[in-house]
Amino acid sequence: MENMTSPNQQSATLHILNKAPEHSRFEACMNALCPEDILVLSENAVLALADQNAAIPENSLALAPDLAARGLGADFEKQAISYQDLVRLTEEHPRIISW
Amino acid sequence: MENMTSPNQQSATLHILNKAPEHSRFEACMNALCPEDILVLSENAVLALADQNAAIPENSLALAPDLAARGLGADFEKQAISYQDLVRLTEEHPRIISW
Amino acid sequence: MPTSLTYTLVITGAPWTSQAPQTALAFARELVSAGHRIDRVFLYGDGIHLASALSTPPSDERHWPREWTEFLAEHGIPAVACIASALRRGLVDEAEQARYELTGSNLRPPFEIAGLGEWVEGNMKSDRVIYFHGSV
Amino acid sequence: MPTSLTYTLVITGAPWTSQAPQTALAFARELVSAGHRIDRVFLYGDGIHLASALSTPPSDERHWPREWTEFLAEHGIPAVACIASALRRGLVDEAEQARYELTGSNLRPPFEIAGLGEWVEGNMKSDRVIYFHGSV
Amino acid sequence: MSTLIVVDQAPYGSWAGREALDMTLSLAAFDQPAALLFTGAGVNWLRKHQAPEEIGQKSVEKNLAAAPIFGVEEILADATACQRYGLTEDNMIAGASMVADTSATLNSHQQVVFAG
Amino acid sequence: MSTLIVVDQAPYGSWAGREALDMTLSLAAFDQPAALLFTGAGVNWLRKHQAPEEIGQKSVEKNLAAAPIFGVEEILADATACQRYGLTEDNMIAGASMVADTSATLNSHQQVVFAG
Repeated sequence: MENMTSPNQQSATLHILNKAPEHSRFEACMNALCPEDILVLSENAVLALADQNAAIPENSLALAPDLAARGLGADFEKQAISYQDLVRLTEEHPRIISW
Repeated sequence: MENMTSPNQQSATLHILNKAPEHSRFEACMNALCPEDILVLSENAVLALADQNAAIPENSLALAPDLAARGLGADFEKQAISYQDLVRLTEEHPRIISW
Repeated sequence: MPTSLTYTLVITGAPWTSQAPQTALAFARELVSAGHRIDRVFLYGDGIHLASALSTPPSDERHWPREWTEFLAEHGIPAVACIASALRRGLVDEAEQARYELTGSNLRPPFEIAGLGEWVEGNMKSDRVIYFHGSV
Repeated sequence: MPTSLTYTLVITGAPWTSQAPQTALAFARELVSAGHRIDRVFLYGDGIHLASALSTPPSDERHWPREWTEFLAEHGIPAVACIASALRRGLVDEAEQARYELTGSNLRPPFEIAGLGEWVEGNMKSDRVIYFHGSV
Repeated sequence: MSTLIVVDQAPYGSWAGREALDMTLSLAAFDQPAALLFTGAGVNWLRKHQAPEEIGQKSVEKNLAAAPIFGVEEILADATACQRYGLTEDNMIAGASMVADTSATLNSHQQVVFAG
Repeated sequence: MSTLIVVDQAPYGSWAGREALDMTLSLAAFDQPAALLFTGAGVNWLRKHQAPEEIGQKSVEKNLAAAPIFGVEEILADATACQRYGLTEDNMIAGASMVADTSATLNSHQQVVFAG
């Protein structure tokens, strides 16, 4: 896991997104991201990493069990985080939006 | 209600669509329409009539109670059909797809 | 006026989550008025919640499970909730209650619980099969 | 390691419809392991189906309502299903059964039924409120 | 600590909008700062002259109109979505304000919550 | 009378794909012609090496692989969606065929059914 927290973590928002890239809330989330924010993809949203149309930030993270479930574990090890990592991210970010 | 049935109704498909224009299945339905098909908008899909981005066929129909519910009854009387009309359309079209 | 047709209605959207049971009921009433026969109603996926005996909406709101069962009883229309969908989601009849030693049952008659074979049979016996899905 | 924080978890997606209860449980277990406190779990909308006492998945599948209630009991975590969501959708406890003269009740303890005030209180008392929605 | 409740689902086809309104009113009832933002197809909750009795549902128009009385701070609507769906000040229910920059609105609240 | 069951929802985040597969197998069990079409995010059901045990679910890979044995006529995948999600013949489960013209596929079946 790299770049888990931004330098400016105090004011950054943690976005947790569980919608597939086709879902209208996926694009709404993309539009709401600020440069210092952290995006965690969970459940169906991890498919965004395989989606050639999805424009997600380079430092996006994704839950490893959801990647593995969808056959994407081997391809995206760099982005993968555990539930434990997600807990730590929620500790560090008082402001969290679940999309 | 105008143009309820096409001249070529025997081979035409009746499409019943209940998804809002933002839903990915809405676009999938649009892509599947053949020129002789009939499109009935129900539930959230009636919002497509008010949606400036939605490209729906000119002869599309919409359930009147759903239009009324969403405050669109007065604006789209030409497209409005009753549940009774929908029953008649299902009589006339052996091939029906509910999106 | 065409001859009377036979319909199977499949509902996959739940009440108080989707509009599917409402639209389906309005459609079903017009089918009967038009002289058509409803071979059966099949509840699948989240649609099985329509058969809950315990749904208790506020008294100034429509009660979709009750209106549906009254309609079914009045016209003698068989209605089935898919057993695989129902058991997972916590809809059980007395037989399933006994079989799995559960604390109760919550199926609203005349709805019954049976397998997907009922849906296949509806497909085979009906002139039309109409689906009522959720919209999200 | 930061000091222990207090969390409220809100689940709005149903089991066997969404993945929300599974993700929430995995997250909740890690919260407890990390030394955090879960003030309460609040079920809202379709999420109330997680509190069904009658869910009966096949024996070779995970049983999310049972796993959740075992977790809640083990750690003494209060869990509430929103009463407005629950009554409409057919989830009732014995008190509501008696009040509305229903044929049964189907709430899986230690889940309780209460109002949205429980959610507001969770908001006020917790350092973090995390939502687990359905994904469709 | 202010909470923004976001409604992005179309009216009547799902319950999410009603449940979002209930959440907002509950916060207000406990004197917690709360506001509503309608985006996407959700802006259609704000159209005047809704008649959902025809599909067996109750209108939320009165509840929305009463929200400020119950302490809801603001009812906001994404201007782009309003334009898309032909909503103007003339055909929107009273008390709702359009916002051009929805991202700024999201970032101006400490909590942002979807109902489902 | 042939039935095409369409799966357009992503795997594991909802049950619709499993329920669609069950419908297809039921038709086949009663000797009714049935085929499956995966489109949109639904094509991801066809990726090899899915390990949903990690999120407490069972894989459908074996069930899909066995579908032809049980009489399911075809397992089809929308080529555009496959390309979008990086699915090729190499990383797709055996037995699935890509179709370039999904509209033609829809129109070649008498019934077209979504599971939800």
